[in-house]
Amino acid sequence: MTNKTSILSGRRTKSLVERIMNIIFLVCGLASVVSVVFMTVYMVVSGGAIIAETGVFRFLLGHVWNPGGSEFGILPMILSSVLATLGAVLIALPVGVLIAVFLAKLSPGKLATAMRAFIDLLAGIPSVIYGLLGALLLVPAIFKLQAAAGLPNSGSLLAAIVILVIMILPTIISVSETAIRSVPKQYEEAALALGSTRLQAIFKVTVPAAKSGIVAGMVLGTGRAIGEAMAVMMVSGNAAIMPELLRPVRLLTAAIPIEWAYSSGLHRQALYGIGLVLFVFIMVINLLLRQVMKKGGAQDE
Amino acid sequence: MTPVKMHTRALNLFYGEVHALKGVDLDMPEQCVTALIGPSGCGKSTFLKTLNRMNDTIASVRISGEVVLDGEDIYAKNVDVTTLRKKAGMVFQSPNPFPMSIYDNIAYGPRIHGEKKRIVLDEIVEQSLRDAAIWDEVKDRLKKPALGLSGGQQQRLCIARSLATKPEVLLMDEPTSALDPISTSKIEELIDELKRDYSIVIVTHNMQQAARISDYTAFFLLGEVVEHNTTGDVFSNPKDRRTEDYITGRFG
Amino acid sequence: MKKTFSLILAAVLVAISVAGCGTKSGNTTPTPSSAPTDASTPTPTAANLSGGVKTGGSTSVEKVMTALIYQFQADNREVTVDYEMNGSGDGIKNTISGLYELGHSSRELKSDGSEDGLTATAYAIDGIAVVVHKDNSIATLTAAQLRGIYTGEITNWKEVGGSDALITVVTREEGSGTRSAFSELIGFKEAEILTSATVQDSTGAVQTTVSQNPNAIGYISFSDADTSKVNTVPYEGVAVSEAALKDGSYKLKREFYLLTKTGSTLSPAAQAFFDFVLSAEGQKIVSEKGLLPIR
Amino acid sequence: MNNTNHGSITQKRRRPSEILLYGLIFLLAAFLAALVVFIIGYILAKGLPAISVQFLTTAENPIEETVGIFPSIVNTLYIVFFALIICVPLGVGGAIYLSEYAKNKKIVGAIQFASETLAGIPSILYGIFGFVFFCVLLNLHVSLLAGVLTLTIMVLPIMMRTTQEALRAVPKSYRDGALGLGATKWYLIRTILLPCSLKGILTGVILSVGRMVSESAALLLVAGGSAMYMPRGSVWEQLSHSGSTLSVELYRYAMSRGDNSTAFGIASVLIIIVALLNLLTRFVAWRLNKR
Repeated sequence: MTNKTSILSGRRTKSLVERIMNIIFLVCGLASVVSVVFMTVYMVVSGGAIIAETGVFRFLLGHVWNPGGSEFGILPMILSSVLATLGAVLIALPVGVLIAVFLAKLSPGKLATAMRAFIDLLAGIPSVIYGLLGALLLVPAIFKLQAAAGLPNSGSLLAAIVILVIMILPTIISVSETAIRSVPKQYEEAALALGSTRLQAIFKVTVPAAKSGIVAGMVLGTGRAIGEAMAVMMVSGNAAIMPELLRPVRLLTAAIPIEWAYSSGLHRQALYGIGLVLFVFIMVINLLLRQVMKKGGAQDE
Repeated sequence: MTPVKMHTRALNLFYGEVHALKGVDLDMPEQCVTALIGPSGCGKSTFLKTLNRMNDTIASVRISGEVVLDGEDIYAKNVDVTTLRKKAGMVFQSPNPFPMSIYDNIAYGPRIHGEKKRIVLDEIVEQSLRDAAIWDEVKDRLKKPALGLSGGQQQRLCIARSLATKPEVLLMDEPTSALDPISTSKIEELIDELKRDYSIVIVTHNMQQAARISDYTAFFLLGEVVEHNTTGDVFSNPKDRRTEDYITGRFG
Repeated sequence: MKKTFSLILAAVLVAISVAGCGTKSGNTTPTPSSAPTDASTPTPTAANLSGGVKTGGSTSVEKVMTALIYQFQADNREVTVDYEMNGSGDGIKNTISGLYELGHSSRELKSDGSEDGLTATAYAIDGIAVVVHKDNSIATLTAAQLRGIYTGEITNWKEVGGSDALITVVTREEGSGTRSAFSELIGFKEAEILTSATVQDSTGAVQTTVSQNPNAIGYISFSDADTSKVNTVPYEGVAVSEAALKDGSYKLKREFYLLTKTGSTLSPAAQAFFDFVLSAEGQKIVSEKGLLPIR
Repeated sequence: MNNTNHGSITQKRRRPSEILLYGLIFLLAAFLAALVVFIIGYILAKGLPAISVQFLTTAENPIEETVGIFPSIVNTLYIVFFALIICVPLGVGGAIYLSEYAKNKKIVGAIQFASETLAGIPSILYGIFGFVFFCVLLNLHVSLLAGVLTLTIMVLPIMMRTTQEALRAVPKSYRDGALGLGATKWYLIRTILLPCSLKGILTGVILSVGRMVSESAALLLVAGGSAMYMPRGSVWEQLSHSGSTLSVELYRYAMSRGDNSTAFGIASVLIIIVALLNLLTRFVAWRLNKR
């Protein structure tokens, strides 16, 4: 005779442990939310002071950055950051996608894995090293261009763009390659069966089908390019003037560490203000990424 | 005997060590449906894929012997594979429309072969969809994504897509095995009409289908053609005992 | 699987503990012998001092200050002097707040009231050297010429007797002590500095930039000048050197200061370090590091 | 398209644009490969000579002007180790909550959005936030501890993402099996989910370490730079000092002190560390799908 065991929960301790664990994990989960909330609050609080002081428009659109004379205009820096990021992404995206196609479709297995390992290494290298190499090799190389253009030799927007391209290529390549690899094989087969050449099949069917993945890679690359500070500071010359390709420029990100050590009072708050402007830029890009992923996702279903 | 559109002589194929096709000699007459039947793994799909060299995309494949289309050996050095595949269109087992609109799916073939003019493309798209007997169901949503269509509609779309490249041969790899009975019968009626204009080679598991729509049938077993004759003869009085066992369902 | 995770954790733990306490007993490097040449006895230290002295501030005093601290700690095994190198702004703020007992600064205190409550005691005089690329053999530059260059009026080396090439002006960032001293001595307002000048955030960075750019000109603290990398340019005909600084013929100089909170008394260890800096041995290290001792 | 005379299949249609595209692709791939080899080769060529026992195990001696980066190695180890102690439980816990406990959509959405946002924020902004919050508000001052806390938030998303992926890779049948036998959720997590996803968590740890070792912008602001002392005093005392990690020290040697050979020496050490971490990740991933 089987003894029927009651299914009503006898032991109270078991449910207590469960509830505690539930709370613990909830707290862990909320850690990230709390961090973002605190970060947003403190970025706004610390950065807002200067913006309130100098007025949003004068701060964002002012041409002159002269903390000594309490003139805090960061338009040149905003434009420099935008141009540097745009320049880097416009170069890195096509190059990245072409190399991603090479890795995903055209290269023999062993070569692809070797290159992928190297590209991972490129992604892992600290940005300071890029700054060092840029300052020693890239900037002097650009002197000739500057001399030809009748400009003094110095760090430049071009140097910043080249460094940013090298830094965001790994991100764009790896995300694009994953996207290309995840496109179902039979699309390409169908294209081949219709008589398209290998490249036609890849660039007319597979790559367009991987569009949302590639766009996500682009947005991630843009985020990284806008956020880079150290390497850019070491190669761009850090002159707070309106950006020109072969002249020294100061990007928003570089403006913070360059004056940090010796800034105090209003000047330090101005650096917080720059941080806040960057923070808003990044949040916009993140929202953009989420839209792209959502839209991209829907299209693939 | 009707003229032969494609034939193979002493065709052997190796996947690495596996000897998938063993000395296959097969004639495929013009404007007829040749059905390839046989147990799974007998090499009928592999054979079909040699006819438009789709096997080339597989790394470890070695092919010997002759495959001739309109008198030309398709494995000759100077053959342009893209023209070959344009001439011998293929429809796959599971429908694989591109993740594009219905219009772009059909227009894909002509576009890659150089056709750019809009009015010509519109005409080709309409004609191909009519030929694939799906025009009425999609004519007012050509811009919608093709992935929104049902399984049967998608397969007919893929057929229309092949027709748009103006092939002369249609290679069909179990086109209806992933479809419901109603869609299957629609495809079979379509094949019946298409054979007036195209030479069709179809791989199928479904012997009733082979009997219904094919003029000739070849029975494959372990990479060899055991018997090849008119469909009537193969099904009513098979010469080889193995064919008889297969079509009466005793094995395989 | 669990094994690998705990293995890695254990390895890291061991590394920390070894590093953490293993070298607790002060420096493993051999105690530095006092300067080999003269055998002056080390300054008599008060009753065996102990405890920590918190200091922090300007990075441009780093070279001399790290040497002074190193020697002081060698003489007083039990005393540790912390030197937080996070800029003079940080140094001034934390000395006022009392976090640091001693602050380091490479410029005079501002008179705008924001830095009241501090007294600055100079302990070394540092020359400011105008530097150019090794290949640039410019003979000398006057104050007026330097003013012209740094405000962008003079743009080509040939206008000051150099070769025909556009001048790349390199300057320090806003707030730097060296920059405010330089612009004051040469006689132009910092706001007038050429806006398209290359800005670097430290003496070494200016020197590195100038050493790689044949047309560049910069200014750095004399104690950091490395003549194997750059040429120093005589100012108003006077080449920069310790002697010229001492006899006052080389005008570009500024002082390094130790900042203390006015009215508050330093801890014995801090006071001992303060005195050490101004002591004969301290001043000897100051001159060894290329600066002019205050005494 | 003329349908009548079909033309023989032997016409070779050589498209010039295709050849150009093939050429461009191979050229770019070759260029990138060459660039990577050059970057790493140049750094190691310039840096390895600088590395010696003294370089790795002693502090800098300003009197005899010898160079040693041992203090910054210790600072790096401190920051990485203590940051992991905080962020691994938080990250793993958060991921477990998301995949096992979370019911109402809003909380899940909030956590997911927060994690993605944290992942997208550049390190210089972590520097500002870390300084304003940890150094000033919490009165930790510029110190290794502030560095630890700042990096903890920075790598939290990495831990959460990798743990989530690892949990997702655990077959649903395991969960159903355990729950089917009447196991409680925590029991299921402790006995099945965690052991199964350990490798994924380990990958997350390695990725986080890689990210922290290369970090410089934030640490420059939050942990400052004075790595010249041999570590002394209790662990807590060491944490309350400011100190520069390898990357920050690399920046200071490269720029503030203009001593390139030491800078390249540190760069080589960093590259070797990053390469080892990459190998470790590949090894773990390889072991993962070998099972």
